[in-house]
Amino acid sequence: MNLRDSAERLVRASAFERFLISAAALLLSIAVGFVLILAAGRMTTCGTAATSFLGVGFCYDPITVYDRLFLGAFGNVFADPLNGQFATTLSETTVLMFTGVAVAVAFRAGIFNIGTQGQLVVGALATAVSVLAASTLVSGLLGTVLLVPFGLLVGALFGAAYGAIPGLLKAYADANEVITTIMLNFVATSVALYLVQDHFADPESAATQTVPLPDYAVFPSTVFRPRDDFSLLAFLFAAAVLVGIYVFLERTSFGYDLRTSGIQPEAAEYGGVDAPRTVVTSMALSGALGGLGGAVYVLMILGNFQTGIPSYGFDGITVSILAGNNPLGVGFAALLFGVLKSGSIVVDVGTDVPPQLVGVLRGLIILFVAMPEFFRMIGRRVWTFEDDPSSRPVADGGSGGETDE
Amino acid sequence: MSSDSFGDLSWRRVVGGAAVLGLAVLAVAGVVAPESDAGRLLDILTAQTTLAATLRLSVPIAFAALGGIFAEKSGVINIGLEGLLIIAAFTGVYLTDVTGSVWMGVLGGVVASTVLAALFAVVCIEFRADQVIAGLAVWLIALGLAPFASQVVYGGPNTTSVETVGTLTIPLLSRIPFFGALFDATPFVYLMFVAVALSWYTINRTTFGRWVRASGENPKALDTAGVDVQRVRYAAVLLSGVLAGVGGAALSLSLGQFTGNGATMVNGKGFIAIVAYLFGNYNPVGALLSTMLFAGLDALQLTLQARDVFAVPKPLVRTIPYVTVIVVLALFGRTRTPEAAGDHYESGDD
Amino acid sequence: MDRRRFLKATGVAGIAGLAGCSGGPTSEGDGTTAEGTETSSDGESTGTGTGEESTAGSGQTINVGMVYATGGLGDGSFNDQAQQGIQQAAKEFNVQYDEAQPDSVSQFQNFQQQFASSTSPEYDLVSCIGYLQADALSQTASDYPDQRFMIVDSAVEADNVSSYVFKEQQGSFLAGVMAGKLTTMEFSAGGGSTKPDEKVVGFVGGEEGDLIGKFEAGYTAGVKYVDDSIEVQSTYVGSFNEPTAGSEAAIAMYNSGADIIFHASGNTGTGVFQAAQEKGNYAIGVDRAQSVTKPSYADVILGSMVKRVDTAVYTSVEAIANDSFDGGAVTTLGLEQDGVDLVYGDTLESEIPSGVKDAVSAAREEVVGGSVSVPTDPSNV
Amino acid sequence: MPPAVRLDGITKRFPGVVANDDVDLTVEAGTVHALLGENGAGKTTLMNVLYGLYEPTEGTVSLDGEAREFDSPRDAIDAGVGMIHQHFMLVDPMTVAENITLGNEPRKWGGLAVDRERAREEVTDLSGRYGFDVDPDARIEDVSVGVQQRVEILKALYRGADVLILDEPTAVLTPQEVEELFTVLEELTAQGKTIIFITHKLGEALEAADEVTVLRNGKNVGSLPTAETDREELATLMVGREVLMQFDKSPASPGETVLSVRDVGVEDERGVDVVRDVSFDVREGEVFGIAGVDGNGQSELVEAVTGLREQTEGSVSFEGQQIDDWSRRRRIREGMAYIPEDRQERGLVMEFDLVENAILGSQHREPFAEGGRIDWKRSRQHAEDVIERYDVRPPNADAEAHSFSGGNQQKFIVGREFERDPSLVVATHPTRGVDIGSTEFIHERLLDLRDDGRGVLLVSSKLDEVQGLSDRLGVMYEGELMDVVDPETVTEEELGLLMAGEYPDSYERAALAADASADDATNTNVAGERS
Repeated sequence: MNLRDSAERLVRASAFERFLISAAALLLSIAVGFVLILAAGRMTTCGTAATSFLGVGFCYDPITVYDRLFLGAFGNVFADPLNGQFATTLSETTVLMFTGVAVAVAFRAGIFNIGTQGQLVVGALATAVSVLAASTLVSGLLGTVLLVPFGLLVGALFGAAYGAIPGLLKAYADANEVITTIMLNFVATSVALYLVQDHFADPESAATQTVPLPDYAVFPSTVFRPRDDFSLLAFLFAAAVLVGIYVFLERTSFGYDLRTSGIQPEAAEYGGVDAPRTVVTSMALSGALGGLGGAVYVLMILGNFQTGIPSYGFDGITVSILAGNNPLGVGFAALLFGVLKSGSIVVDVGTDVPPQLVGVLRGLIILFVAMPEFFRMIGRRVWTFEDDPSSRPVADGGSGGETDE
Repeated sequence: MSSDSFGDLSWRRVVGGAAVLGLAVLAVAGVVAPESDAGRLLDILTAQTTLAATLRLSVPIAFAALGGIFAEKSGVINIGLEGLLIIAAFTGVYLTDVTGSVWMGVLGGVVASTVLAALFAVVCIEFRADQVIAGLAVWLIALGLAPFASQVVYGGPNTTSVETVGTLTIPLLSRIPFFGALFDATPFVYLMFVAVALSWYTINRTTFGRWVRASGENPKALDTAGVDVQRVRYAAVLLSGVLAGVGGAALSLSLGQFTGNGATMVNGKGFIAIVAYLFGNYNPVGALLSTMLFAGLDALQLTLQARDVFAVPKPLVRTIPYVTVIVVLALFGRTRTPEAAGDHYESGDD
Repeated sequence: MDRRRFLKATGVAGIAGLAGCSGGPTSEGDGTTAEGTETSSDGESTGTGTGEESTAGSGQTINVGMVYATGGLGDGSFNDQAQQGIQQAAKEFNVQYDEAQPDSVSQFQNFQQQFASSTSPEYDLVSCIGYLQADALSQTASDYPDQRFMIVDSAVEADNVSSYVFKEQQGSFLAGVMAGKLTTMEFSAGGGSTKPDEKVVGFVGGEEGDLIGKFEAGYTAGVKYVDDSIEVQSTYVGSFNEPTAGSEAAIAMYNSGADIIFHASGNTGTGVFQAAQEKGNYAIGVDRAQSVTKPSYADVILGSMVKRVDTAVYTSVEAIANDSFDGGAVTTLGLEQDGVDLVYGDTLESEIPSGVKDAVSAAREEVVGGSVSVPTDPSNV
Repeated sequence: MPPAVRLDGITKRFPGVVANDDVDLTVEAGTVHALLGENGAGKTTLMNVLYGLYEPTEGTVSLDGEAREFDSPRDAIDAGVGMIHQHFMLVDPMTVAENITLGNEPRKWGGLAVDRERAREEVTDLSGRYGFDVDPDARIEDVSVGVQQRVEILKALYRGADVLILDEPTAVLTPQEVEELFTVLEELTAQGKTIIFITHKLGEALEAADEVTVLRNGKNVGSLPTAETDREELATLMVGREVLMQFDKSPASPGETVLSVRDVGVEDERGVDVVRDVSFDVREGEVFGIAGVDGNGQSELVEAVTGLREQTEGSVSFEGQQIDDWSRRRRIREGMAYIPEDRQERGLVMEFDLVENAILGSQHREPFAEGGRIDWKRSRQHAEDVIERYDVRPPNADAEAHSFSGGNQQKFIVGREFERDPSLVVATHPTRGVDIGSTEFIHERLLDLRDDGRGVLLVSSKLDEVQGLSDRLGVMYEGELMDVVDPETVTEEELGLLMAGEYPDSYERAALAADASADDATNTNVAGERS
């Protein structure tokens, strides 16, 4: 067996190929970003060049930018594994794990849920309000033990309910979920604003927000410092949810139904899957995960609900795409985007390159991930793979009882 | 499909009828009691200024929707319209700033949007990318790139103010009650009507339009008829870039500024455009009408707030357009998407 | 004016452990306005507890970290006004500043910490612009007791935070008085005119909230103070960054009889000016003297309710320079302190009848004197 | 005169497959030439080469004695070659005239606009010239399959085709429509056109063609004038051995009624009645066949029985229970196996491997699932059992379904469904696209099940198959069950007429009449329950 054979077999293994493509997409977008930074560095003016290539001076130094972006997100992790920037990275990752897997579940069921943002907002608000109300009943350690799971449950329930709406509309009224979820995002934001302002406002604050939750009612900041708004517990919970969803999809009957209706609805129907009900339940599950993301955002990062929730829901779409909608892959993709989000702050502070660059990188990564054929082509150029007849569907006619139908 | 039984349809008709009836009741009540909420609402609904606002708000959405129609009719779902609007909105202002000419700005916006659409086309057609994901990528790239460029050039996500395009008023005609708004508007509004008419004509009466339709319905039929499907699709996607480019430039140049914070000044208009053309069943005229329905509701909610009609909290009034879209979609949700939309096609595929 | 931001020393490693890894020439950019100031790679701290750790820098450079409100620079009002303050300070003192533009609430804390924990340079002051930063800051301030902060628009109770709050309602009250007076008379100047037969004025807000509520409340009270029968229309666009919607909201009001609109909506206000120009009516700016900062609309901007965020920023930097940082204090800036005020439009000032100006002055006296108490909640007007 | 078409040494290789191997073919102008061969013999590939869709790996194409190289169908069209594919290349929402002129639209206004008037006139002229009767303004989606085929022919003629290739043109037609088609072909050759038609039906080749070329495994195994050959010779050439469809069938011993269909009506997606008032019974130990031209409501009827489509009228009983409100899942659970018409859309999840596909339909049932958890070990075991017993090749349970050939996919589905221990098997076109060996195997298994006392409902458009296997045979036309006949005694002509919706002269609806009395009794019952 020669090297080419083994390389070829590795590339054919789909999970591995998926990983290779994602990695290649990341590298390629970094390369494009590199050029972009240099170009931007020529468009702006500065006293002295930050870097120069081939005798041309540039105002921005891409190497510094990437250094800040990727390493900055980890802080000085070896000297101080609990440093604040690393905590921020992980806390962003935690929320993205929820929104990413929320989108992934819907995707796997063949539904394009763009409404995770709205579901997250609804879950977050419901969590903040209900935990606040319940926090008068218990306190102390018992309060934490009871209130945090309660808050998560409420967030999940409300998210599920809000996710079920477009599910119902799709299943029983044939309404395109892309449209309804986009609309429902706007509605969620506006209604949350109204509710907070008119009914749940914190009278002490000028911000449109609810009264802060007592310390015992939020995620305890296990191991990490309280000020960093990160809880290892929440992170572990998120990881457990990812594994749970993976097991659910791969090992359970309903997971089988969901996946089947996602890739081949006709076959699912044939196999006894109730298509409309699967649509509704999948959307409810996706919404519940989005709602959980909102609950974690409230219970770990913010400590209350405030209007102007960051776009975790939309980021979830990109996370899920990068992960190939695989719940376990979502973990890694969430970490990458967590690094990008946290790193962009370091870039903003530590360099003069506009942090929106990270947004461009994100778009490029998704663009490249969307075109696996491009990388396969390059791969074929590099290895000049021979086509392996056994692994290819027969094109037309020929052996094996196939017909030209 | 088993979920769509006959019962659903008749239920839809009943609710749809009820909505029409409700409007009729409102009209009667409005006429009988002009000082009531109903009366004031009717007053606002029939005001020339409401139509004028509707038209202005329609421009970017309608252009993007026209672009979306061409792309999707040809079989390429272009969910990146939002991104095309964003990039055109920024470039429009930037080039106006640099050249001092608004029309150069419009041209610049169109070019930028078309270049981005070309990238999208190559990725989808050449490299068989998933169209929806690639479209999202186009949106994300523009969402990052425009504010990035603004930061580099203007030091902030918002650009400076530049010259704007004024209104063109047609004497006399502009005095017609209500419809006068059609003759007292910016050049973009007129351009919008021209574009809608031309698009309709192109799709339904020209050879190119036929090829576009065939390419989205049955690309193989077109291929076997000897027309290069990929070229038709390239042309259609580029055209969607041109049209969305006009829309984006019109958006920022009616105002003279590009604002790039958060969702940028485009703020979902590209997605609304998708809603509009789906609603309008891929018909340019239908798309314009549904755009105007949405824009009209948007204009209405602003006026309702100011005039304090119905004592509903303001954030809730703002949801009117969105809720309406959901309700209408639920009632008349069925749209017939082109058979091959979203599918990659390569000649010789069997 | 050169709006571009400039490179600082690339040797600066904001993050521990990464120093010296950049490959570019050891060039050092310089601050926009701190002419000739060579930036050293080490910040100088004055009188903080960490002083002994910092090496003796070259001169008394004051390092300031600016954390702007979401909305970012170029908003033509709030953030730009804050930036004007730091630029002013940089002109007069040896100041080096860095700017950060968060785009969501959850980022504030991180940005504050970034500046607070930075050792090279060590920031002498972290300026937090906007009330949304208050919660984050109360946390950050207690985590970094040696770091000095200032916050605009909210009071944070901590010894190392100097808070600046404004009585926006007072300035808005004057704007209301001017609008109320003008809408009832025949007035024509610059690019617009009033409709004397219609007693309607308007208010356009950005996103609903207590802060913008203060503008609306003061403005409405001012209008009603002139004539209780004047109708005040009010619309919230729902965003500080939707000029198109701002324009439509304003046009709707002008069409229904309003002739003067006061906006408190950041960038959305650009649309209001645009509408005023188009409809031949007037607008009142906010936060900055917008007839100056947006000169293309000067012919319809009657005046602006300025909020001296720049003063707040400048004063706090000045305090650092003079070693008189007033930690724990809450500075309230109202009409009396010139923290808010109504400034007339550049172009239109001379045209505004003296009767109106007198009424505004009189109202100003009454507010300062306390005989008029301006409400802060629009539902209490 | 040089031959109209001449193919010399055409070889076409696909990765791993040689579809055409050194094929020569000569077709004289003004003749009808049949290209005969089994499914997968390479007929379509060869014609796609002639039509410019494929570039030959080796070999040359000449028209009228002139060598040609086609890069695309456009080149072939320009050279006067037209092809009518098995799946029509028509744009459904467009009109007849729009489809015919697609790609060659008459233009006006400097080429900007389509001259729709002229297009319509030209199409009317053209269809008149060849005696076709088509409405240029009808939408394709609204006209019958026969008309669609004529539109395809017109499309080719419109583009100046002198050589017409028809790919299995009779597959979707009634016997009467087939006759009409052959008349059309005669008319065309009389006017100087050259026709090549692809078929695997010996009779048609002999009836309609002047000359026959037989392909086997991609090779030309003989070109013969039809006057000088006969069925036996052609059949031997085709399969390499003599095969006649023969069924080694013991007499049926029917037992209890398993499935009872009463007055069933079904609508399609557009709300059109596609099945009307259909009643029949399937008993234990018998094969009840339904014959008919594709698209006469058989698919919808079967979908209603298996729970994939709601019926709008009537009722269905299974093992004595009325099952109208049973879900698809429940029907599977209670012992209804179903070999669907379209294996790649319904029968298998193409991206799943066979282990996952083995439990499609059983994913909620023991022993494969317990408490909502799937037991993948058992599923694998099951997949491997099916692969072994039904000779699925290659025997790799971990390969994804799409990597198997059609025949092997079908064998896997058949195996999975048969192994459910069903009391009723519903099989639609169970051997469509399957090679001879597998077809025989599937037929045997179906009969085994019958002999084992299961009921079989068999739908097939292959007349020999459905006639040979069935114990009773229903014929459907336009959504109605024309009659139930005895497959042993009914003549081919009678069947043909029934399939075309006509009753033969002096025909007695004996079989149906016999059933009718029983039907009436049940009908009253059902009606009574409903009221």
